[in-house]
Amino acid sequence: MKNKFVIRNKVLPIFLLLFSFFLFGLHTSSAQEMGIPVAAPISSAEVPAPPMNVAAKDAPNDNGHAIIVKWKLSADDGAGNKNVLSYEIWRSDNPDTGFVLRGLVPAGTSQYLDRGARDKEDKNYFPSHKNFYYIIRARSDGSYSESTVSAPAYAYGQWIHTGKLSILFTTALFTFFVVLFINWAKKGKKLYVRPIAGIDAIDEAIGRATEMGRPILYILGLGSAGELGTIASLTILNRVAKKTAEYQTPLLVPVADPVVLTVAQEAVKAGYYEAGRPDAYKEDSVWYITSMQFAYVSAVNGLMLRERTATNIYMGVFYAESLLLAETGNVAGSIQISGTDQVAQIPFFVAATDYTLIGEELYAASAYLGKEPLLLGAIKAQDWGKILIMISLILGVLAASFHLDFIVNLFRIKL
Amino acid sequence: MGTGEIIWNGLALFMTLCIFSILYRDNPFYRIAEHLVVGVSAGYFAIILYYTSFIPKVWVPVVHEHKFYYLVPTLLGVLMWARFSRKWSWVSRYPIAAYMGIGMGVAIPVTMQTLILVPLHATMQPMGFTSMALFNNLLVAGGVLCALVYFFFSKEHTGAFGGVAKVGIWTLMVGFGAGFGLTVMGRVSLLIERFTFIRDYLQNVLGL
Amino acid sequence: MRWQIPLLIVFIGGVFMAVQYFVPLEFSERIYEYCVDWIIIVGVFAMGLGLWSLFRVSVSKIQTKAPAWKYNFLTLAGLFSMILLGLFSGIEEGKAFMKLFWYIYTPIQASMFALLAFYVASAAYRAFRARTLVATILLLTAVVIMLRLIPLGSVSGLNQNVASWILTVPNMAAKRAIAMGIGLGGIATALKVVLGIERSYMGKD
Amino acid sequence: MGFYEKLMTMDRRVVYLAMALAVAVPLFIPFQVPIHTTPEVKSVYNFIENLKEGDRLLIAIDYDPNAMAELHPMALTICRQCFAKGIKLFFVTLSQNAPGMAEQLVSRLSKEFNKKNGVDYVYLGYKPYPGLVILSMGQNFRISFPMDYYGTPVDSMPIMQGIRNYDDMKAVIAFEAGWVADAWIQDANGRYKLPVALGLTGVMTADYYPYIQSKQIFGLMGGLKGAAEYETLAKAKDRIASRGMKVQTITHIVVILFIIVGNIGFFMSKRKQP
Repeated sequence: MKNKFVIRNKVLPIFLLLFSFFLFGLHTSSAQEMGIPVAAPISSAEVPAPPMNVAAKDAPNDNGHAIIVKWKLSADDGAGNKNVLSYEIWRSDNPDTGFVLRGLVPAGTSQYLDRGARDKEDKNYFPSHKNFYYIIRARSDGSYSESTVSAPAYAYGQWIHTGKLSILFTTALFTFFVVLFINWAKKGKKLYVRPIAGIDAIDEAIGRATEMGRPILYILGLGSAGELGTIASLTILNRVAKKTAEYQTPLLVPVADPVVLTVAQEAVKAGYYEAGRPDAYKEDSVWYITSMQFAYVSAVNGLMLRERTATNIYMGVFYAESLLLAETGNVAGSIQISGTDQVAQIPFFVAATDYTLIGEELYAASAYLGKEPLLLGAIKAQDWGKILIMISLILGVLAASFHLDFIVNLFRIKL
Repeated sequence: MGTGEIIWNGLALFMTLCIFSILYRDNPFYRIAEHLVVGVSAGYFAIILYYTSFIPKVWVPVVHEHKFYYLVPTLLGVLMWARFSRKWSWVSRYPIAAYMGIGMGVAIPVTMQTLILVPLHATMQPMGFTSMALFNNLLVAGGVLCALVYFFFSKEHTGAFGGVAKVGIWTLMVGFGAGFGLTVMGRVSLLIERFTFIRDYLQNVLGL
Repeated sequence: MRWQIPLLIVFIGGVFMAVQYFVPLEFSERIYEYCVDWIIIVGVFAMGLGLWSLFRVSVSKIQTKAPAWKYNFLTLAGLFSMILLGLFSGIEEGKAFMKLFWYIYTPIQASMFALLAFYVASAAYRAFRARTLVATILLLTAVVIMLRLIPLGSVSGLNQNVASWILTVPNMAAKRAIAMGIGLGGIATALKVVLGIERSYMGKD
Repeated sequence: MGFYEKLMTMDRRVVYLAMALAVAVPLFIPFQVPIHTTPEVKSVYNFIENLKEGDRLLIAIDYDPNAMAELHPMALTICRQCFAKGIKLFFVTLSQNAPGMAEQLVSRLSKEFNKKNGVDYVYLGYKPYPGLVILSMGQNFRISFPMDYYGTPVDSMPIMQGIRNYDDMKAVIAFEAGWVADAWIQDANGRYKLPVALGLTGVMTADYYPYIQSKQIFGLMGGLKGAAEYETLAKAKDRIASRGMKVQTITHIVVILFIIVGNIGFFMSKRKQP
């Protein structure tokens, strides 16, 4: 619902845990217990041809607790007698004895990732650096055949994930651009930045609120403090606070996350400092309501209607509440400026607020508002990033059209 | 429905009507629901956080499992409370710095992957003029290019460049219109659900 | 102490976590999990600050008799009853804690969400005017997509094709371009934080 | 203020009231709205219509209760059409959370049509690992389902006499809320050439259109809309989906009307003041 960052990191381990339980169940229970009848006595089936060329090797790009097994399909799988139903993967640390069932895959599959847990206490513990042997069984309805024992293989961890090399390379390149252009900016190079409608509107809107003697409402959205949209919004909040401190316009910042509460307080305080009015900063101008999406929105909506805020600024990470806020602000007669990095919510902000910073414009605004050369350097880097994307895209589309798949594959991520 | 259920569901119905009353204007009923739900939800969230995060991440590792390296983040957490004091409030920068550093570090490669490389790779499709599918691939790639031009900040949008940027903003607007139009159905479904709840309650309790 | 060390923590944390993503080794995994727990734990303690903030603002509204101040008693009552019930009577299904959640929070949440059906209509009415070419494109696309659900005889088939073309071609292009822009802006922002250039979240002394 | 200005600046509460009525009135007052039917739904309907009494169909109820609102109406309508025509139905479910829900559906229908378990239909129940179950059923239903959901050995049932595998089925109609749809396409159709038709949740629908073009599925019903189309084709009595769709249709008309009215006001008032 909200707080995507934290939730993701909370849910992921749980999911992985559950998933390992699932795998564990798959590996240790016999096929019969799993409800897959192994040998229901229906017909006297012919014994299928055995799978061939079983080869085991360490699974790449992992933490060293998995082996990948490949084999050649049985001659009766999809051809011949066509009676192969499934393959069973059996493993032992001794080539002659002690094989246990590790997994089961449907016919037509010729590889299996035998992954285990990394903790010794785990029942499904898969030791690293220990040799294992594999046998593959081809099952038909009522009968089976076995491959020969594979050569030994052991699992070990890798230092670098080769499937993520494209991410590593592009991230490094872009980091280089950012550092380069920030240094450029430090040396005093003039950088042009085109006008962005929503940004100029912020200044006007603050002026309007001052004339009307009514407060400005600043909403940081539902993102956690670790989300990029929230960070961009904090910078904008800092600039807005500086302006409101200069004009002595009240600023209301209700937030939906306790960590965001602290960083927003700091950003506002810093704004008042920069304006030379630290004494005018009131800690309660930034306050926490609740972290639950719709309860938060109901309170903010009530606030808008009662305080008749002159200007509402929505910047950051927004979900379904975007339109609830924007429509209520409209009823209250406020000027509204919005910006979000949530693609699905941009349409509602575009429709219901006066100015919208679309996607990347939100980040540009955070750099642009201060006109600090250091921050502007990053905008230049972003533009170079776009040029690179466009060149890659043109190359990629041409390569795909002429079936030069190796170029397209440069951009592929294999997880 | 039993008596208990009638009362509880009656409360739910009352809350529903309180919220809907905002459509007319701000009024005491809406304020009741609004203020009540703020308290209830904040309390709920705090308690859930206590049971799902504090207990398994702080209490159990430190007290039961004796993983004392969990005292480091716990100490950082406690430092957040330095904010209660004006003098020591700067100490809370330490936990915030750790929070930000970790958060940003995790975000950088993941953002590069999911927001840039995945859509970029997905757009690299064969194009051509011989079939509708191939032509559409070309249009998608072209649309992406034009929209990216719109996002250029360090060059004025004039001349041919401005023309391309204009096509870009048209593409974006088509996307926004589609997003808006698609959403209406889901929102109406939610309203149907609420109305059905009201109707069922009235039918069950009042025999309407 | 006040600046250098926190900025150093941000830098080290950022670089380490970014690099960690590319190292699948077991210890890298374990450190990642440990660090994610840091974020969760800091968040738990921050919740104390959040509750204090909510409490203080509610109380001060009552003290200063701000507009609608009386209702703040409800906020405090809701807050304290949930916390006390949660701590002392348990949070299992059927307990008063969950009853309050199901019969106060849930209907309000569902109703707030359902308000969107009204707001979608009023926003469409107010905003979708063919003032400019751009606004007209927005309006026409929205209408074409909405017409999918309206039976128009033989026109429906054509409209269906146009709608699915819009969704799979220009809509897809727009979504991807926005995502890429957001990606670049977001990474640049994160880098600025890690490099200590962007630090407004840390305040000023 | 002139008439056209008024059209432009109607009170928002007029819009709210119109929406509230558009949702509430159809909930209480029955009436019908014509529904446009698409070829991918029609082909499922025609396929079933052209079956003869005693023909056999496999019905897969693979969604869990979360997707009930979208997929139940569809499943009900199709099963009713089949029972009314005297088609023998073989129910399976490959979703862990579905068996109870599917059982309710089956027993409700059997009561409605006075059909006998083991004679007119059989509910085989649930087995895990959808991919394996689908493949094994291509060999013999008994591999995965030696007994039905209620524990009766299938060989003791009249309906199972002489039934071995997909060759004895005319097609499978699979109601899906997830990836099992792919398993039916790849394994049942790909390996065993069983004709497949899918009933899907709304969000999934767009992704499966390509399979119609490649003839891997012969029909596709998407979400509430697909269900409403089917109810129209089958002239169903109990039209749950159509009722929901009716509200959707009316609300969408209301929204579009407001947009039109607003624009009429905008253009006419602009014309008056040059």
